[in-house]
Amino acid sequence: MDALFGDEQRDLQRTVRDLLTREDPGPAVWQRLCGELGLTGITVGERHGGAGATTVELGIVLAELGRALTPVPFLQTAVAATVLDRSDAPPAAEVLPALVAGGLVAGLATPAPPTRWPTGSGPALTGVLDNVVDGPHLDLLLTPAVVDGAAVLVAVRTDAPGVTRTTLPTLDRSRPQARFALRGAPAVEIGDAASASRATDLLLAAVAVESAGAARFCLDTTLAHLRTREQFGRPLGTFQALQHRCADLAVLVESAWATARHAMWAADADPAGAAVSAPLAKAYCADAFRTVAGEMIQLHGGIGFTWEHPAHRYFKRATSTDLLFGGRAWVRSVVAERAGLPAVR
Amino acid sequence: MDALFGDEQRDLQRTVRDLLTREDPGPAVWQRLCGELGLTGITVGERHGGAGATTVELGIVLAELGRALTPVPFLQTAVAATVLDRSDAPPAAEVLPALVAGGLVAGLATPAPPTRWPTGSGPALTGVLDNVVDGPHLDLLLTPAVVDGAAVLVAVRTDAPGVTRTTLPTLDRSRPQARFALRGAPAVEIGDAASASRATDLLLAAVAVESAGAARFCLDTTLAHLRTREQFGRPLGTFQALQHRCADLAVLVESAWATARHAMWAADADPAGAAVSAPLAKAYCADAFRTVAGEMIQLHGGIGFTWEHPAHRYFKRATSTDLLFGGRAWVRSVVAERAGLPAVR
Amino acid sequence: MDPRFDDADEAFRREVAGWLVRELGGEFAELVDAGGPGREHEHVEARKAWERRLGRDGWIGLGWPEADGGRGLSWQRQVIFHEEYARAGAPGRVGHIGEQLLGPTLLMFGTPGQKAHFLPGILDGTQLWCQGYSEPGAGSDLAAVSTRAELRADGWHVDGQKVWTSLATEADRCFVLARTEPGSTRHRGLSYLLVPMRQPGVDVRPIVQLTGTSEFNEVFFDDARAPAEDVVGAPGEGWKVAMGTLAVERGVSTFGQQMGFAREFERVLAAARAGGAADDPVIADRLLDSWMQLQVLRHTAVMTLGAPAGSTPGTEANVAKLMWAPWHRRLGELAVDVLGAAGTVTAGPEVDELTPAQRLYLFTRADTIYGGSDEVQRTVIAQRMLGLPRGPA
Amino acid sequence: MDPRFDDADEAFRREVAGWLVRELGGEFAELVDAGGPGREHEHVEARKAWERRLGRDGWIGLGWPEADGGRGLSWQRQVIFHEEYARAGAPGRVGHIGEQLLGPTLLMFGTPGQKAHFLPGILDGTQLWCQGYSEPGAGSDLAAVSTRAELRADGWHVDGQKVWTSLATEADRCFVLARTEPGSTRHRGLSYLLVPMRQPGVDVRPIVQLTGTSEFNEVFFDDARAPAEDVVGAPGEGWKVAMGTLAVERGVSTFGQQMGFAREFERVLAAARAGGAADDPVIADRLLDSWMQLQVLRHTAVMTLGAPAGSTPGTEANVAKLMWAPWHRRLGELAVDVLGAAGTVTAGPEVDELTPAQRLYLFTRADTIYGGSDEVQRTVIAQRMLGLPRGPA
Repeated sequence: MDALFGDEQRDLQRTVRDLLTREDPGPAVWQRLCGELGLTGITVGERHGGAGATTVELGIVLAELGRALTPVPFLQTAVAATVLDRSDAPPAAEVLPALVAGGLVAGLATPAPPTRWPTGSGPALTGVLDNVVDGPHLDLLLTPAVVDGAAVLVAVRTDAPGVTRTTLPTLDRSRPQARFALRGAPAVEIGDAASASRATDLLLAAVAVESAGAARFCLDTTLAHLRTREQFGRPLGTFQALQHRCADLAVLVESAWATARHAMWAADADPAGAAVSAPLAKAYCADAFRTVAGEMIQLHGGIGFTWEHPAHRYFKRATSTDLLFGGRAWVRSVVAERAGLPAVR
Repeated sequence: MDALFGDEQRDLQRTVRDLLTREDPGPAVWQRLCGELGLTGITVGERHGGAGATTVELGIVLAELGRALTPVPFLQTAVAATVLDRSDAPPAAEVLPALVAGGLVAGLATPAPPTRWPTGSGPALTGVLDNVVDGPHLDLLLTPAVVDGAAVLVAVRTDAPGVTRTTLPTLDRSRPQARFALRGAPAVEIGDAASASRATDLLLAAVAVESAGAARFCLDTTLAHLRTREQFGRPLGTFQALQHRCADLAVLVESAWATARHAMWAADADPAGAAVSAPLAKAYCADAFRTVAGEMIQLHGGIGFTWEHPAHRYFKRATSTDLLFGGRAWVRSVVAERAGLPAVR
Repeated sequence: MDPRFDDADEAFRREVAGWLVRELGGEFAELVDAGGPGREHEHVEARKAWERRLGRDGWIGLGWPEADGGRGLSWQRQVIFHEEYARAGAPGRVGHIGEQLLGPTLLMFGTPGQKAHFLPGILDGTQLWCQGYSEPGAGSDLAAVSTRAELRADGWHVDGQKVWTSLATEADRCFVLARTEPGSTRHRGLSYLLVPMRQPGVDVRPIVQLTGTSEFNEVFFDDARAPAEDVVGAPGEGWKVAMGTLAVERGVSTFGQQMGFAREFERVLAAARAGGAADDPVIADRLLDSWMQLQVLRHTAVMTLGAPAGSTPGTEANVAKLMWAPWHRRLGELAVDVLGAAGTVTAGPEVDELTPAQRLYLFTRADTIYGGSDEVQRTVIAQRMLGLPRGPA
Repeated sequence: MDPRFDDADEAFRREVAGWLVRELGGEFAELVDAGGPGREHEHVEARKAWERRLGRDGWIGLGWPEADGGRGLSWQRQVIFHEEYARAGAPGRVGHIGEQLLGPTLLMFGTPGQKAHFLPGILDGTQLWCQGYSEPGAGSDLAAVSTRAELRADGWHVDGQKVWTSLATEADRCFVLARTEPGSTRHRGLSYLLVPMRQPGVDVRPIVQLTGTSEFNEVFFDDARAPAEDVVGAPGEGWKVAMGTLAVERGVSTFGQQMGFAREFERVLAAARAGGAADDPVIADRLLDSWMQLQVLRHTAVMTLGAPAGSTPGTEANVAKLMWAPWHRRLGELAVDVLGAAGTVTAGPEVDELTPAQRLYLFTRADTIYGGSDEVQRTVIAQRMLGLPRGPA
């Protein structure tokens, strides 16, 4: 189905899928993802110990993690590593080797309107960053901020004085969150306003491609169920009404995948285009994922409603994907603004 | 299906359906509806020559006219007669006998926000009333207006000096429209602001019940097609995907009918409740009708796309129903305001 | 104003409302808004006591014939009771399966002896029932019954497994659809048995749901026993009896359900206003849609379900289910969506510590599956109400 | 930036755009935005002249092999041509059925003699074709062919009726699927014949559509003749050939179609701004949805359809159709909805005097029916792409 995929990319996909299918989703997976395969640094330049690939390859890894719903802080760390690598600010050289090796976990604050960014004078920031994804694991937090009146991208060490972290209990247990209260927290500037915007866009594209991978898993699992499970004396999958609904879901899954992949391609190759395609991909894929995960429960019937069946984990992940990272209304308003369309207000 | 229908109401329904099925939709039908059956005056008190029934019975007649899509100015005339009868203003006694006999055609201006009402001082009105349904036929036009600063309901004779009528070509050829430009047109006050509001509500409820009747016809016709037409060697109606879509349409049709019927009941029996249920019924039934008429084309396939098949006439009627009478956004905003819900803006 | 009620009915409404205010203001105050779908685990003992209080004061079996211990009230008064019950936030019932399913079934199909034996315990709130229809792997295909029973000298011996059984841990008895003619298939050869739950041959295992709680159970019958006379209808004719039970699984309680929906909507609306989401026009439009559809549900129920007591429902119940279940599910979505990011944070670290909005969101996924999935409703409507022909078998 | 094109491709784009600006600025100026689906009745003679101009300047058969008279260009350049063609508002083609359906079919299945005989007339824009597949009452069931043909000493004799044939009044020839083995059923015993339209045995009757115009026709064959050698593929194997034609009925032209969609969207957006509807948040949200979905259509096409020229498509075309047809229909709804009450008033009193918005609104109802209805697309996707089992036959 994928005219732009090459053999190397298919190999990468297979390697990651094999790892995630074989391993228990524990610390060993994290170690193998980082140390052995070096995937947190997949987009990082070789001078910093990375693999020097593009965001397209990162997208392939993220889709597989979405498929498996592996609870590791990979997305955040790999996005942060990419941002730091592309920024070339002095802190990059300092932290990237640790990020690549998996010894340091980094991530971005969940996007929000600029009115909620932390502010500060000089290097000391104040403000609250809420619902930060993977927050409990983060050693290094990247966030847009307003410093001395200018919008910039900064990095804050989470063990620094002036940083208070509160772990939040989450509906989606595979995606932990924390709230960070900053009171004069020391921050290092790593980029300008444009960098901050690009960092957020990359996070949105990454979430989109993860969602697209997860949505495909939901559909695949549902199809497997319908092919084998019999009711009224025949496989459920022979019922035309269910076939037609699956066809509609397949269209959603294919188009979400294409849209997310385009956004990951644009992140490196077409930054101007990424300003639209990243929020668009996030809005579209989160919505598609939520629909497919909901239908996964419905089409499994009662069994899909139980704790032991994986459907609910995907449904909760889809929900958190849609509501976090700025939420649906905000991310759509960004698309409208950047595409020059009328505001919805 | 209808727990609140009595035998007399069922008789009325049958009488009207028989008439509309038997007769060519020409002037003869209008004569029989008015003169013979006296239906334009069905809600009018006996002192004015009417049948003294309630708006529930009017709703039964309207649903049948919606079903047949008979191009007569009945809805407007019967609504205007009801408004005049309930107003008890002096003009009522003057014009009602002619309305009941079908010698006079009356109707309400299509609802609009008060900012677009004609204004005047004393009895001379100025303003433009656009997209007035059945406008080409109207002898008497009722409209909300602002006279000497107060909102009132007025009647204007369309042959009066100061009234310019322009017939508009319409997509829905069964529902003609005209634009009325009033320049110092003589107007007679027939009610206060509350009367104006109730008149508009009755028009909305009437349109709703007409739509509900039309939507049911669309479904019935589609079901007849699916039961008999074969494709791939079996009746189309045996295909489960089509069965499920018809089930969803049936739910729309049943609920639209219930909602419209409630609004017609409330028009006489519960004026306070009608302030919400009339615009709600218009919004819901127009939407349902548009959906069902669209599916009527789709489920008929190519034949439903031809001029000779009735589907397009219902589709165009559904469109005009949705876009006229204030349009979807306005009518929903009225519901939200009166129900105390947040405004959509 | 309401087209259904007269002044005497409204006086009855005041009587019901007064009783509820009194009772829920005192020892049962903790039960306001407790229990119900998705919350069956809450305050179970207190809700059993509440059931007995309802029975003591004559609020169970309102529509049952007086000869059978009921009050023989009109459908209007039954509706009023359900509406006021929901409006007051009175707790989810533990006795409704007996009152609304088994009771009417016995009234239709039971012998005088069975009625005399089982109805009083329902009416006084002391005997609780659960339903044994669904089986593992059968989904909405109720005729796929593998549970079998054999009549021996000492009564029925029952073996098999039922699933999705609400309140099985609380119930005293279960009405079970079992295959009693070996070799029979589908609808034939089934019997409708009344099986005591408190016996060695019955094992109840709660199913943990996506909410982290267990409203449903698996029930295992391993040589469970039932007295020979505790079969409703003729042996082998259980399908007809079971269908009778399903047909009454709606009716006047619909209006109470809708009153509960209105309360839920009001809470979602309040949250949207409090958090600012109501200023988002897309959310405001969804709230308006939800509210409008709730009125439509009500108008439809008034027209089609407000029929005289005792009339047998046709496909109206299927139409109603196909309207309310998706509506309720969308309300659940709206409930978390109006909270935005905050909607993803639970009330505490345990798996079942959901917020009320999250519980509504998750549990309403079941509404479109249980009691006949949306898909089954659509097929029934298409074939029985619309007369579309069955496809090739 | 675009992942599909290199600098040389972009230079080609400038060449195409330059040619279009020149040609559409002169004698063909009246053709800008004319013709196309729902507007086939517009400027037919001028569009025939335009087709010949395209042919003269080498813009037909861009992807065909050079040996067959084409230019052998890459799929990228074909895409670019279609995109620029649409972007310039160049007119709806009258020769596209020959170029995009019959031509590729002959390239795949035709004899050297057939190619030499028929391809030049397509390439120079002088010979127009129409398609004879659908039959009355058969809907999307293409195998339900009743039209029959018999090979006699003087060639093929054809009898029967086709329907939904675009451009039949303009076409010189028709490719017809006819039953040539008496007693055969369904896909077997069909042949793919090339039948001249200008002969006494062929009668074309326009079908008036809901737009009041006639884009489609019925074609009656009453002892119509075709030369014995004008059968593509072996007699009796017409189904395979016809499926080959259907499979190419998409591809690079998709991108041109999407460029046309973008132009239509811009017009709807402009109308929404001009009339004030863009200030209605619900309309603004629908506009945003429409625009986003258009980008998604494009991303999906880039990924799945931008395959190397000549590769055989799988179910990608079905996915694409099931995306664009409903999208286009919704755009048509939006087009009238942004006008509000004004959307119900036509441009004049005649039945075909629709506004462009109304034409889009009405004609897009056909998008989800023709070329395989949405329902057929869903079945194909479910069974061929997703591997769901066929039901009982």
